[in-house]
Amino acid sequence: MHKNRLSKVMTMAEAIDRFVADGATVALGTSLEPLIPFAAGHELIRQRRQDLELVGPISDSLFDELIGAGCVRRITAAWVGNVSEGLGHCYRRAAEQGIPRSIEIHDHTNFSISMALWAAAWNVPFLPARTLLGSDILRTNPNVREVDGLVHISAVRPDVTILHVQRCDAQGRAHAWGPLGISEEAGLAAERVIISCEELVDPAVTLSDPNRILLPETKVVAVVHEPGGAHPSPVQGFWKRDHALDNAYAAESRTREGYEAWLKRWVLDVPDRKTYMTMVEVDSILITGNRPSEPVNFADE
Amino acid sequence: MHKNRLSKVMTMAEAIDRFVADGATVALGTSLEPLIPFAAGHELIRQRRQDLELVGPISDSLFDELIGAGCVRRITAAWVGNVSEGLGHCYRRAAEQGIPRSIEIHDHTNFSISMALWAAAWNVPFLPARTLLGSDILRTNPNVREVDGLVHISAVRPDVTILHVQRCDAQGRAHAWGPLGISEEAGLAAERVIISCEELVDPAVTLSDPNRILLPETKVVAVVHEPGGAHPSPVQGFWKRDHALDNAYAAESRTREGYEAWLKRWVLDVPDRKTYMTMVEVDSILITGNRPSEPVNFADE
Amino acid sequence: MSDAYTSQELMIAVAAREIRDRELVFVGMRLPIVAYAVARNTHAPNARGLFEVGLMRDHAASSYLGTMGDPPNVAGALWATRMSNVMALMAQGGVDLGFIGGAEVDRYGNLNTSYVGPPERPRVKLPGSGGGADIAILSRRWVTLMTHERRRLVERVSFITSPGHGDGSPDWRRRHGLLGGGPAAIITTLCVFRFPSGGGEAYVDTVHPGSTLAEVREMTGWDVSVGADVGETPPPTAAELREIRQRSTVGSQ
Amino acid sequence: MSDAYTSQELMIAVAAREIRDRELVFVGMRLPIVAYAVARNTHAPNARGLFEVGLMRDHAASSYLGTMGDPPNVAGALWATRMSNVMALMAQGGVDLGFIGGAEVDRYGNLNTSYVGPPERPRVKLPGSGGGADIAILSRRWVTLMTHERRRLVERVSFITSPGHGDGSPDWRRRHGLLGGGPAAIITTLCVFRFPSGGGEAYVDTVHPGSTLAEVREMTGWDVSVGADVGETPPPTAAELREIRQRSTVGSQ
Repeated sequence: MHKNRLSKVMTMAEAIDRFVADGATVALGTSLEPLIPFAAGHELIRQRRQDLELVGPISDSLFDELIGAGCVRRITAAWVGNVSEGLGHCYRRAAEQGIPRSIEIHDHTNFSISMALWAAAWNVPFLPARTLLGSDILRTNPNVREVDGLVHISAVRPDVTILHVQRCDAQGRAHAWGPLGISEEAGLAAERVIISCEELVDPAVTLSDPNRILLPETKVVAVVHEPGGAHPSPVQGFWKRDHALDNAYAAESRTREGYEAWLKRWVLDVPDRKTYMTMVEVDSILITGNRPSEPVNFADE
Repeated sequence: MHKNRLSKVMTMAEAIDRFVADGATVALGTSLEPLIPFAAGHELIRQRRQDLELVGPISDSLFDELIGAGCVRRITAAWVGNVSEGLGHCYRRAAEQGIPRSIEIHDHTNFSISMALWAAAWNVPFLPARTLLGSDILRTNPNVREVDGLVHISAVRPDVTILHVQRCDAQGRAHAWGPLGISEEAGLAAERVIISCEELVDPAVTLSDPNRILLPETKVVAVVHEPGGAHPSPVQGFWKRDHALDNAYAAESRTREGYEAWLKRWVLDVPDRKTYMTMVEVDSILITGNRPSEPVNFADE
Repeated sequence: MSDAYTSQELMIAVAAREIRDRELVFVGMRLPIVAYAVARNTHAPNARGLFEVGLMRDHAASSYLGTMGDPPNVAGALWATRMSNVMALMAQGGVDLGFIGGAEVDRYGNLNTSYVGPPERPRVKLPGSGGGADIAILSRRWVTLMTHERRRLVERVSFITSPGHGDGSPDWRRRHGLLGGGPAAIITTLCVFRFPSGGGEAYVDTVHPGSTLAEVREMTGWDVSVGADVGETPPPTAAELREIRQRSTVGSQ
Repeated sequence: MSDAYTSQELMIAVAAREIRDRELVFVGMRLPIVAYAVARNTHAPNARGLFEVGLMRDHAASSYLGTMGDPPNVAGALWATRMSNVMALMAQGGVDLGFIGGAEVDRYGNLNTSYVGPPERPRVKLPGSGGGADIAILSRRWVTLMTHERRRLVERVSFITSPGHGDGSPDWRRRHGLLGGGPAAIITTLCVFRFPSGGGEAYVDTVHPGSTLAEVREMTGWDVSVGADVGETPPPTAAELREIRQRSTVGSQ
C-alpha cells in the first residue's frame, strides 16, 4: 500500500546538508527539557552553519553550544542557558562581549513563543495574548507590541524544525510521547521538518495509532535513525537525563578555552552520533523498564 | 494514591440536572460526525431545558433534534442539518416559521468556530484568522468582523461542553481516539465538562497513557458511564454509524407531526439510554474486531 | 460491467480527474469521497486526502462511508488530529484542491449554503457553511458538484456563504485578501463550467454526452458563456467505472 | 533525623506552606519541585502540580528530577500535553499559585531574569523569562525564592522580566491589564517578605531563626519596610524535613 512512497531516511549529515542553509531560521528543543535534538545541533556545528536564527522555548544547553560555535545570528527564545547551572556562558560571552560573534536577541516567554508559532501555523501575522503586559520584553523585542490591553505576538515561521522523537517510520510519521512543549506548533509552522528518532519502525507501527502521529508527513523531509540523538536530554522510555554530562558542560563552558576543549572533544572530533554514544557512560542512563500504554482499539468493523 | 479523589461518576439525568442550567451555552458534537453525545442531548430534552445556546461545528442531527424540542434560543455553529439528507427540517421550521420557537443564528465556519473556542481557551477576546473574507457571514454574525484584511473572531465560551469518549475513569480522565474535531478547544474553553463514555475504566488504564488524556481532569465535573451514548453516530472501536436510523430521522422529521412522533418514541417515552439501546438493532452496528494501537513505553528507569 | 453509466457516475469521474497525482485534496462528503477513491486508484496513486474532521489518508477507506468520520475512514489514516491542525495546513496554502457542495451557485462561482431569502426570515434555511467557506477561501483551487437546475444555477446567489470570484471583477479575490485561487470548475449533471485564470465568469467547457448546449442554456439561471473550444465531456473509463461501482455510492440522498 | 536544618531546607518548607490543599500549582524547577512534594505529602494531599513542559500531576515524582521533563515526572502524570494547553489554564485564572526564580527582585516584587545593565550591551546576560513572565502575569498569586544578597534585592531592577507590582502605585497591575494577583511573598535565605493586598511594597513578615532584622536591612538594597507584627519564621517540622530529605535536593548548583 505504501510502495509508492519514497523513503525519507538519510544520515544526519545528509539531512543537515540538504535542508538547513546558512541564514536559516531553525526551531530546536521544542519539547523544552526532554527530546532535545542535540545530535542535529552538533552536526550543524560540524558543518559550520552560519547566521542561523534559533527558535525555541528552553532547550537546555543546546542553544548555548551553538552560540559558542559561532553559528548563530539571532536568538528568538524564552530562555537560553543550561538547566544545571542557569547561566549560559557562551550566551553571556556573545551578548556581553561579542565572542565569538555578537548576536541579536528577540526575547520571548514560553507562552509568547508558542503563540508566535501558532500564528505562523495558521498563517496570520499575529496572535493576541494576555502575557507580556508590564514586562520590559515589550520594550526590547520588536515583534511583540501592546494593542488595546492585549499583546500582539508576531508570527515566527521556521524554515526548518528539527525534532527528536521515540519512533518514526521511513515516510516521516513520528510518534512522540511525554510532554510535548511547543513541538506541534513548531512543526506545523515550519516550512519543513527533520525528524531524528530512537527507533525506525515499520509503518504498521505508526499507522496503528494515527492519533499519536505528531505532524502531517507532508511536512517531513528527512528521517534520521539516530539512537541517543537527544543525549544528554531525556527520552521517555529510552534514556534518563545525563545530569553528570550536563553539569560537566556547565563547568567547562565557563571559560572560552574550556568551551573550545569541550567542543573539540564532544563535537568537532566526533564524526557522528554513533561514535559519540561510544563515549557516553550509557549504563547509568539507559531506561530498561517497561511501562506500556494500554492499547486502544481502532477497529472499524 | 487516588483515594482522596472523589468520584465524579453519576447518571446522565443527574449530570444534566446539576450542571446544565436553562439559558446555558452548551458545546456538543465537537468531534463533528463521530462521538456525538446524543444521550446527553436526549436527556436535555427530557428535562425540558430552555433557552440554550448550542455551540458546535457539525453535529449531524443532534442540534436539529434539540431545536425541534424547543430547547434552543441560539445556534452558534458551522452547520446544522442531518448528514443523511443535508437539510435539517426542525432547523428550517424554526428559522423560517418560528416553530416551535424562533431562534437566533450566529453562523460560523468550521475553522472560525474552532478559533472562537481557542480564543476562549486562551482567554483573549478574539483570534484573527484568514477565513470568512468575502463571505456574507461577515454581514450576519455580529461576532466576526473584518479588521485590516483579517477576520477577528470573538471568543465563544461554553458554560458546559459535553463529550462522548471511548473510555474514562471516575476522576474524569478521558481517552478519545480517532479524529478529534474541535473537542480539545471546546473542553479547554468551557467552564466545565461532562464526559459520557463507553467504558468506565480504572485510573491505571488512563494514566498508563497521559498523552491520550484529552483534557485536564480539573475541568471535568461529571463522568457518565453510558454505553451507546453516541448512537447513531459512530465510535471508533465500538460502534459503526447507524445509517438506517439516521435516515429514518431525516425522513420522519420532514413534518412537525413526524418529528413529534419520532421524539415521543425515541426520547420522551424512553427513561434512559439503557432502555434506548434495547430498541436499537445493535448487531449490524457493533464493532467486534480488534485493531490495537501499538503500545509505547512510559518507563522512567 | 455495463457501458452505460449514470450522470452521477460521470460527475464522479470528472471530479476524480480534477485530482492530480501527489496533490493534497480536501475531500469533503458524498460524491467527492468516491472521487478521491477513483483518482487514488487510477491516475493519482500518490494523492492524499484531508478531512476537516481531523484526518489525512493516502488511500480510500475500504468500505462505505456515511460520513467522513466513519470508522473505515479512520482505520489506516496517516494522521488523526484536531480540525484546527487541518485548517492550518490549508491556511498555509498546503491544500491543492478542495471540494465543496452547495445549494446555489452563481456565474462567478459564489456558493450559497446558508439562506434563500432574507437571513432574518429566510424562505429556506440551509444547513450553513460547515467547512465550505474555509475551503472556498483557502484551498489553492476548488470544485463544486451540483444538480443542474435553474433554481440552483442562479444569476446571483442571495447569500454568499463560500466566495468564488465575488462580483467577477478582475482580481476580486486578491483585492479582498482571499488567499486561495478560487473555483476552478462547476461540475453539473449536464456540463462542466470552468473559469478564466484570475477569476471572472464561468464558461461552459464541455457538455456531457447526451446533453446539449441548448439544454444547458435552458437550465441555467444566467446568460451562459461558452468556451472557445467547447467539447464533449469524456465519459467514464472502464477503470473509473469499476472503482466507482466497487463502492456503494453515497449520493443517494 | 537531626533537628538542624539548612537555610535551603527552611526555604523549601516555607514555600511548601504557601501551597494550600486542592490548589493547582505551577511548579517550575529546583526548590519548588521539592516544595510541591512536601506540601502534597503533608498538609495539601489534593494539591496538583502543573508544569509548563506540558504536564499535570497529583503526586510528586518518585525520584530525583534534574528538569521538570525528566522521565520520573512523566510516569504517572495526569496529563501529558502541549505547553499552550497548560498556559490556557493559567490564562483563565485556573492556576492558584506559581513559583518563579529570579536573579534580581525589587521592593515591588518585580523580577529580572534578562539583563543586568543595558540590553543592547548587558553587563550580565541572564537566561531570560522562560515561563516566568507568564506566571508573574497570569497566576492568581506567586512566590519567588532567592538567596538574600544586596546585589539581588535591589532598589529597582534594571529590567522587568516578570512584573510584580510595577511602580508600587495602587492597583498598578489591574490598571495595566495583568490578570493575576501578583507576588504574594519573597522567600529568602534570611526572611519572608509579603505584600499588602492590592499591591505595593514588600514588607518583612517573618525573619528566619538565627537571622535578625538588622541583618535583613544590611543585606537588602532598599530601605526595608517591616510588618506590624514581625515574627520568627517557624522552622521546618519533622515531617517537612523528612519529606525534603527523602529527595535529593536539586538546588546544589
